[in-house]
Amino acid sequence: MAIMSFITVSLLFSLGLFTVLTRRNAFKTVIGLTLMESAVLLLLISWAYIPDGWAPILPLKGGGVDPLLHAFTLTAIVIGACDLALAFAFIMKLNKFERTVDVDVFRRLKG
Amino acid sequence: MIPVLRFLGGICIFAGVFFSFAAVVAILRFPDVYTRLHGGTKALSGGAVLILLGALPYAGGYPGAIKLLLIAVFFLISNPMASHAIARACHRRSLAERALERKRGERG
Amino acid sequence: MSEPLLAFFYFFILVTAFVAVFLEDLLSSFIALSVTGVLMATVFALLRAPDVALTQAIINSGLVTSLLLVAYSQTRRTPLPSEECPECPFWLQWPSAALVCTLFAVFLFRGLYSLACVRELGSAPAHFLANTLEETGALNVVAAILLDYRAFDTLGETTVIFTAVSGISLLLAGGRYVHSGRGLSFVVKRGMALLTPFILLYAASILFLGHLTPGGGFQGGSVFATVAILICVVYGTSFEAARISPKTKETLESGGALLFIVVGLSGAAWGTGFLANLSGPFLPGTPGSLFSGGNMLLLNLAVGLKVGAGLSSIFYAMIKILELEGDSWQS
Amino acid sequence: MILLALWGMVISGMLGFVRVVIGPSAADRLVAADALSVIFTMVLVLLSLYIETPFLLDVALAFSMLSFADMLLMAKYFEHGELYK
Repeated sequence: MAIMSFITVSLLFSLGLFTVLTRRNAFKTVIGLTLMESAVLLLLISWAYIPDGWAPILPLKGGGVDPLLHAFTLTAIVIGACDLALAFAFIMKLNKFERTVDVDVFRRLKG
Repeated sequence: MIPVLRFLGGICIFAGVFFSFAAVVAILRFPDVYTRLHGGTKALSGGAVLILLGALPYAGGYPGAIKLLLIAVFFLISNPMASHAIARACHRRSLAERALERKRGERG
Repeated sequence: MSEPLLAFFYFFILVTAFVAVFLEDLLSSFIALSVTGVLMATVFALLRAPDVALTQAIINSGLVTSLLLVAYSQTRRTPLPSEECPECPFWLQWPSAALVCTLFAVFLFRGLYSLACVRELGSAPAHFLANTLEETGALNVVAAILLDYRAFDTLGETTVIFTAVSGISLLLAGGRYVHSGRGLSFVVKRGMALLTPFILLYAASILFLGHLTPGGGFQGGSVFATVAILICVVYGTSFEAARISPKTKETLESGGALLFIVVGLSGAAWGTGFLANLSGPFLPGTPGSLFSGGNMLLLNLAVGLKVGAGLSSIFYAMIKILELEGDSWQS
Repeated sequence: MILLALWGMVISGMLGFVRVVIGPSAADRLVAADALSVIFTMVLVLLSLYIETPFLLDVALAFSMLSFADMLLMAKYFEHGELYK
């Protein structure tokens, strides 16, 4: 089971990386970032799973899974949503000047 | 009593799964947007409510059963609204696009 | 635990992610991306993480879609010129990127593979699972970790949300609101009037029962923000601005932060430390009832106010018109 | 038995996703997304019965509400071309 999760995580992360590297549309870049974030969340949660564990809500009917990683993941999801909103605000602001969402045009940011 | 209820619930669940599968086949096979919407939403609403009713004996106690009933009632109100909004949006959009095309044809 | 089911879900996640990346039409890739998010939530549920599954489902299908659609409809997309770049040969474009990504995936998998072992609980999670009920009085261990053991982290997280809200307001300042009451059709308006109280009640139950069942401040606050967005979409902006003014949102957000700080300082005033719970002035209550878990109820309320007001004011800042002219039928 | 029903719903979801991929117009994809939201709510419900965790019904309820919100947002975008009117 762990091997399966690791394969999925590595494929999903590199798919997001490929998107960020090659797509010229800024929205596609954001989609790639989201995929990379999902891969990390999936890694944390699949690492927290213990075979035959129960959800960490008392009273437990047996052994439980790791609640600490669940707390970390929860924080990461909310901060990821804020990240996403900030990325969209940047895209909208840049789009106001350049009239496009092509990342190749956003060259003026280069120092 | 409980085994009989569970048997009936199982029948309901499988009927619901059958209806959902039929709805998906309708979405795949029907020729245009409105027929797809027709096939998809109605059969799927029925299938969802059947599954929720069939899941009642398996829910294990009344808090779960109440939540299942809440989901069913919510579906019965919200799903027709969503499909109405989608159908109306498709209709308005196609009208606007047709008008745009006609204007373009007049101009050039 | 059904391994074939999990394998199928993983396969489905990869397929939807692939489609979201390689589909040309952006609206369709948004739909595919939201399907990916739902599948992630399902996998989290299958891996026994109901809290995380709830958060992922709420954030993914309520907020991310609305922000995506607003940003997408607010941008002007002149078609991308696809001319060949002279100083950048063909093999340096997607083939080399694919090579780099394949190598990256291989090495990432190799590194993760060396981690694979028989998992056991560490000492800290085992302590949390065994002693949460005596030490905090809450039933939901994840909420107890977020709001009692690591409450300082949660304060930092609300600060991050506050920073994002102020950054977005700063970036998009100077626009103009369009006041309009057009909205959707009559059927949807009446139906929303029927459904909104139930959704709000459910959001409140997520928020206030966060220490007993999955949920808590973030999830409840996100549902509140989604309801505000939905009211704005269904009834038009002028209705939303009249009922829930931006001033009210600001007040609510500051009130949430203030409540958090006051609860924290009350522990300090008691003499046991910032954000002290049961060792401070708070009572454990009977486990399983609403008033249990010490200050967790108050902290959930504070975080919920902060997140709900913050996320809905993000949406309110993003729907401002940045440029006045232009047609809306670009796609 | 629940597992069999779960497999049926998941395979229905996969088939519905085919329409999202091949749908000639955006309207077809919208219809398929509407169907998929119902199907995944049912998957969550059946999953909560299968792994005997009643808290997952909360997730299903929240997801049914928010996917309804999603559909209204998409319909509004599709009808008017923007969300802010």
